[in-house]
Amino acid sequence: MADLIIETKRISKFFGGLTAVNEVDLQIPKGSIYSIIGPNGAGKTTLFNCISGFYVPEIGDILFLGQPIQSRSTDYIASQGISRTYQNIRLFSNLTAMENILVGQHTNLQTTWLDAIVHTPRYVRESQYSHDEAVRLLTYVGLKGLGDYLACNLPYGMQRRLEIGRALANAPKLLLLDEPTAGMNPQETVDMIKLIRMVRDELGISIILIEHDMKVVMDISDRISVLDYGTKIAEGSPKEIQANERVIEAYLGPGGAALADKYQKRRRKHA
Amino acid sequence: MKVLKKNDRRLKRSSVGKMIRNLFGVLAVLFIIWRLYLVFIVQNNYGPETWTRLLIAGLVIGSVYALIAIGYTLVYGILFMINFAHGEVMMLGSFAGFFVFEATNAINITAADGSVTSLTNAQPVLSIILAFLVGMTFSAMVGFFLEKIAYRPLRKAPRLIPLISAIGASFALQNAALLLFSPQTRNYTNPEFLARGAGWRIMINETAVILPYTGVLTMVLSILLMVGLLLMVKRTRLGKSMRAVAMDKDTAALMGIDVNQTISNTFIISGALAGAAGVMWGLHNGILHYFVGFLPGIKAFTAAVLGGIGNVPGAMLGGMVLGLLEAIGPAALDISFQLKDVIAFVIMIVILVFKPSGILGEVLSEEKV
Amino acid sequence: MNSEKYLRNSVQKGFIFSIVMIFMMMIGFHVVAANLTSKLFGVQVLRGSIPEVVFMAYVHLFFAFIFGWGASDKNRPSKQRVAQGLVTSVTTAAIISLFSLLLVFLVEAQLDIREYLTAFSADYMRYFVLNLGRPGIITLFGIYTVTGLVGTVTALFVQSDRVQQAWNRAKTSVTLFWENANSKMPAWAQKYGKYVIYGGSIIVLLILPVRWGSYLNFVTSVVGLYIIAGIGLNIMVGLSGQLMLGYAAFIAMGAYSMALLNAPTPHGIMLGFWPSLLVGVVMAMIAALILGLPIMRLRGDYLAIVTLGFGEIIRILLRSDLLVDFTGGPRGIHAIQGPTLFGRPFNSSSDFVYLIFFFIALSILIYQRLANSRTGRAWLAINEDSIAAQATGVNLRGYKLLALIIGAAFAGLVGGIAASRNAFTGPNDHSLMVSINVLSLLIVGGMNSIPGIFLGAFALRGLPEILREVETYRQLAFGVLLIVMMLVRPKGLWPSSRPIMENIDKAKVKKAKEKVKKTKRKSKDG
Amino acid sequence: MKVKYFVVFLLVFVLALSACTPEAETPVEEPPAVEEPVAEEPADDPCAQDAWGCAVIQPGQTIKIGMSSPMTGPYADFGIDAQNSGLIGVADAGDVEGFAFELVAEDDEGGAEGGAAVANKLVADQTFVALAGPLFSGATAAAMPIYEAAGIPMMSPSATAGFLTQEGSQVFNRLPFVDPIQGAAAAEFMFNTLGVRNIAVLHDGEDYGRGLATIVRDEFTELGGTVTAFEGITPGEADYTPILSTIATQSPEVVYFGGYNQEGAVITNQMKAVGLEDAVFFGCDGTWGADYLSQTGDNAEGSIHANTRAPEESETKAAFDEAYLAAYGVGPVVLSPFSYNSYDAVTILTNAVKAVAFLGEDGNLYIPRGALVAEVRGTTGYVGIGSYSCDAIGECNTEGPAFETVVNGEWVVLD
Repeated sequence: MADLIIETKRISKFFGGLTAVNEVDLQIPKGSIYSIIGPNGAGKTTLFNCISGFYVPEIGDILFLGQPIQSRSTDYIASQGISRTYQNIRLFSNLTAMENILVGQHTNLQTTWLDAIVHTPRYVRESQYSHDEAVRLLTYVGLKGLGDYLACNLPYGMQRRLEIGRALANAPKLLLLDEPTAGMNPQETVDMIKLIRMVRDELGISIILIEHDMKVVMDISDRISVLDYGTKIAEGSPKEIQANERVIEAYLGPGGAALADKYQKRRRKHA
Repeated sequence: MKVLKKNDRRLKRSSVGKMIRNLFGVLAVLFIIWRLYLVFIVQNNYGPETWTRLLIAGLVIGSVYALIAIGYTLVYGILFMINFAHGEVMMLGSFAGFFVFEATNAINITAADGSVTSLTNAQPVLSIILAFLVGMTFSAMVGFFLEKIAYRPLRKAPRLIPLISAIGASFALQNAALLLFSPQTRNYTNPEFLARGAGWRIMINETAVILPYTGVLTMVLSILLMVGLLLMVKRTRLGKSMRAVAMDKDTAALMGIDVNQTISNTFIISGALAGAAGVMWGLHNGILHYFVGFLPGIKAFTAAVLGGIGNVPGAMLGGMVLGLLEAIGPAALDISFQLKDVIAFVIMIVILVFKPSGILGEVLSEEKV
Repeated sequence: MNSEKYLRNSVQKGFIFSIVMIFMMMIGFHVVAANLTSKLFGVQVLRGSIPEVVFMAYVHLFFAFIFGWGASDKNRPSKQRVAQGLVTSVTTAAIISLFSLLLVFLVEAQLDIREYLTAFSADYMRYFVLNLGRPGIITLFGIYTVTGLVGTVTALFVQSDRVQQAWNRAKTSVTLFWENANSKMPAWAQKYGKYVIYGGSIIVLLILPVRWGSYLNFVTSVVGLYIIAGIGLNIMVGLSGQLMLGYAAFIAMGAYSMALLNAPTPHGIMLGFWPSLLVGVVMAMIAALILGLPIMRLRGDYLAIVTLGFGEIIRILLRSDLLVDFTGGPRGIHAIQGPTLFGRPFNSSSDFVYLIFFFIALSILIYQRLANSRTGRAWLAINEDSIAAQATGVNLRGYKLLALIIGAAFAGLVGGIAASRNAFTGPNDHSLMVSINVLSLLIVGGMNSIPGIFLGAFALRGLPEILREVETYRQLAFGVLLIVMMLVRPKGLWPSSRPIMENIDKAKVKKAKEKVKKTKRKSKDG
Repeated sequence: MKVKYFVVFLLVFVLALSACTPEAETPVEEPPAVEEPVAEEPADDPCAQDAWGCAVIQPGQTIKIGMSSPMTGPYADFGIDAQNSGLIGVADAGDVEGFAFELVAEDDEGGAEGGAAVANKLVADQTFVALAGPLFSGATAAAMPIYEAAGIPMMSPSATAGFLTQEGSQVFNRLPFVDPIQGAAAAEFMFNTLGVRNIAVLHDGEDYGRGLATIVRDEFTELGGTVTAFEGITPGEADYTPILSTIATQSPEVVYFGGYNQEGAVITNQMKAVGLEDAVFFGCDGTWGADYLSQTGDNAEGSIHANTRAPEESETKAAFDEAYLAAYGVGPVVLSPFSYNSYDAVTILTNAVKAVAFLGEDGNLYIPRGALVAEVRGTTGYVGIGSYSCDAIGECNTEGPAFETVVNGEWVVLD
């Protein structure tokens, strides 16, 4: 068990009569890049919201490093080391990029408002440290020199990177990425994949990924889970998932497997 | 990257908040029960006739609040702004009605038997209808121009900006009325059959309780107006476009709805309702001066929030609840009448603490992630 | 088609101008305007009396000129603009003449309608048509048409390309000269120049309160107290984004702590200024805590109305029979003692100005340090997006509460000082209007910007004092100015800007900028 | 860079402020430049002996009589009425040695902050010699020390709070009878003359009304009567039936109200509807006035109010009534009950100025401030609309009120 970064035990979340997440079990090993895919409305983002504490699942437990976190507040969960990004970017848009990162460091810093007013030595030391760290992080996500831009003035791809930077500022153990490449052009996507790999390899942060771009998913995932109507319908390595008929049916409807086959053939012919 | 030491001191803070909230609520409810027990069981000072009187007063003032509150709520529903000047719109409507009655009073009509009466008394229904029409039209116009001049250019601005503009408009309208009409207190001259203080006498406990005509008129008329408004919002094209604009302006515009026109219409409607409330105010209470809109304005805003701002039935309910609280609250809880606003505000706070979106307000989805 | 439209607009404008004019006449503003004009010409007029008729003519000319100036659209060809000016002027003139006709009729028929419209005295109506009677109508028509046209033509000339270019050239040469002078200054001057300016301004600020009279000291200290209050409220509204309409309640906490502890009646505790001030600050903070705990779930306008209710509750309680023995009731508490510093009592009006200057400086220091700390950024994050802030580990309730408490501390400070300086406090000093004024100054000046708060406090409190000249019109003028300021500068007089933090040199900024541009272009193409 | 602009702005602001009121350049604490001409004058010169020195009015300047009253906000009618009356007073005063009077009415919003602001503004003007006001006690309390320091005699037409004259102020005087006198008289009148034993006491929660009501309650209880209810109302509202309904259950014979005419009128109108048909409305000098009559109509019949003992229908009063109506289109005492007091206050002040002012050899008018203060305090046997004599602490009306009732829409003095 010790090598699991996070584990969900049969968690369910209902909205009125709708079952958004239905008894989902996930076991995610430390240091892995784990993808969750599924058609629109499959409950992927709801699952993320349960993990990060926005929603409390009605049934089931979420264990982060063996500790139950399912009924804890969002900020507590964040302080434990889970960071996330959002499907539609949620930066603090009227703050500068630098400030966004500094806010991200929130749980890592200890000085209080009294320290700030008095400028205690502790505060001075810490603010110098956090400043240096923030500049380092900006460089890390490729935004060097853009720190004084308002977040809303940055181009889309950079906003995505900044959001990841903000999430990393927390020094997380687990990073939840909600469609990090949505709306990006091919070049930006490639850069993003590089960044995600780098985060895992260099910083040793486990990553859970929601993604619609199958190329990305198949490219970087260690393991993949597939959700459909809130239920996990498959789990496995990218290869296994590609071959799984239920998955293809979930995406393309009944008989989808045959359809996909035909399509693949035709494409080969054209090529 | 070096991982700093984690902060493990945070325990279940949210539950502490919940505990405090519940404690607060239980204390409030216990206090109310205790006072009610004292008043109704121990002291029992007031007979049913007194309670009936209080109820009547509460219903009348509540229905005026409700009408004004609807104006706040309509505008809020569409623009998400507090139209702080709404009370002043009501005051101006009241003045317009006052001038109508002054005019009809000045016109003398000689009846067939040679007696001379003023037009107000010769044609009371006509003059009342005229007063309402003029009052509503004038208020509607004020509302329309207010939006056009002070709010429309600010539609894209952050939400506090139109609020300040509205506060400015409130100042300006109030003082314009002060300078135009002088600070003198005016009196509505009602038609004789609607004289203030006159009414049906109901015998309760061998005491006559007067159900004033003007009060009944106020209640009935405001309920009619409110029902009419509800039907309009639900049924008509205009109502539908109002709801559409309230949901999403851009999409509504794409669907071919003239957003500007709809917003103007909303202000016209809310102004007209305020004007009606103003004339009722004048008919029932009689007195009128430039400052008369300020207090009802604040109260109606409170009522709108209490009922769930943006929600039309909520505004009606909120207005009624506030009116009744003000009238009955002090007597029922045996607290000085000086503190009736304190009672109303405290109960409002208690309600909002437990229903953060008002009595009928939709629960704003906490997380729209 | 097009031509019809722009002329129709002009007719509309004419209507609006004349309605403005008639409204001003109906509230009796023209006498005040003529009065001010006569003062401008150095002719003193007794208050409440009507100045010479020539000044009325000046007022008419002035307004006609302004109307003409504003009559035409800037971006139309000049011929159309002249036509617009003509149409607007004639419309305005015609309507005003019609109105004057009515006035003349009223005067001649000796009808007194002051019962309803208080300004319509016969003298004033005659005065409006320049004491000329019926011929005055024609004169007014002439004035408005001709002067309006002159106004349009003047506007045309001033806004013409040539004049604008000349103006721009002049502006650039001035800035160039300034920069040149700057760069030619010796190195030490460039380096220490700003300290010289700071030092100079501090010295000026230190000398002035002694030099100017008690009235200006009074205005300055009122403005100063509002600045501190604005800074405090900014922590609540500007930083943490909680709309607070009951700020006066916290001010009342400070004021009443000062009053109850440091006045001979009703309790005669006489604790002294400084301890009382401290108690006031702490009381305000406790009040904020008590208010904040149950209502942290509320947002936006619900929070606003609850805080408004809280402010009213405090005010009503302060004046109620319930607490009359404790708070002095509606009478308030007077003879509150002033501070002593090192045994020296504060007795001149300038002493308080120094005290307030000191506290302004302290407030700014605290505010700046908070705003640029972890705490301040957490507040801003809550303000921007509370959900995302929470997910980055910000304890929402804790920080919102903290903002309320710290903001309230400033209010307690303001209340304490104000009570001591006025030597009086009463429930009516803490009405809803105070809360609204502080909020307005914040937004008028520009949120999260210290210079903005200065400007706002001056505009909100200093301006009405200066507007005393126009007496009863000042609240109206104030309301109109509030609207106009919001329309013209919705971000405030001095909008805030984010601090530069990455501290990179200029070349790198340039490079980065290009990069941003490139990416933006790319994503546009894609 | 921005900071630099900001500093520049601050300087401009400071300069603008100093430019706005050039008169204020000389601090008022130190006696103005009067000293020098004084030195040349003989030793018995009043200016040199005067504690506050002289006000020097140069030819072309006017003698400024100040007024401090709420002219905006909920009590604007009081301030505007006082200004209107004061203007007539100033016009009637004529001139002194060719120097005209001018009324400078300032808006104090009725509160302490405004009262102090107005005081500071006014005393900065060298030609300002006396103040008719402030109207409200709150503003008076805050402003008194400022006028005291500058040696400005005050004559308030309406500030009635008892403590104002109790603190040894040299400059403060007032025309209205004070609350203790009126309250005691009203209680006595109710108990002995009307012979009632049960009364309900209401007040508007303001300084004036509450203070008066408290005194009436205490005095009436002392006389042996019963006060069935003592309640405050919220001023500015239009519906007081709830509170009246609860009071009616005790069936008091008299409803005493301490407050102003607007609320008084509403209460009078609504008493009939809630079971207080038989109770008498008993008001105070705040509810007395033409406005009350026009708002209550028939309901006012039989109600009792307090008013200054006026010389009945004097010539001055008739002339004032006429002038007021002609100038403002409405009669006096419509906007507020204090029209007559405001006129008298201004007239007393101008009379005092006339008594002490003297023309210097240089053509300037000298008004010794200390002498003026003493002259106002020493007012005896003034007869204007009312008749006043001030006592040692500045109470100019110690006679007590006359009680008047309404008969057929007219005020009739009761004995």
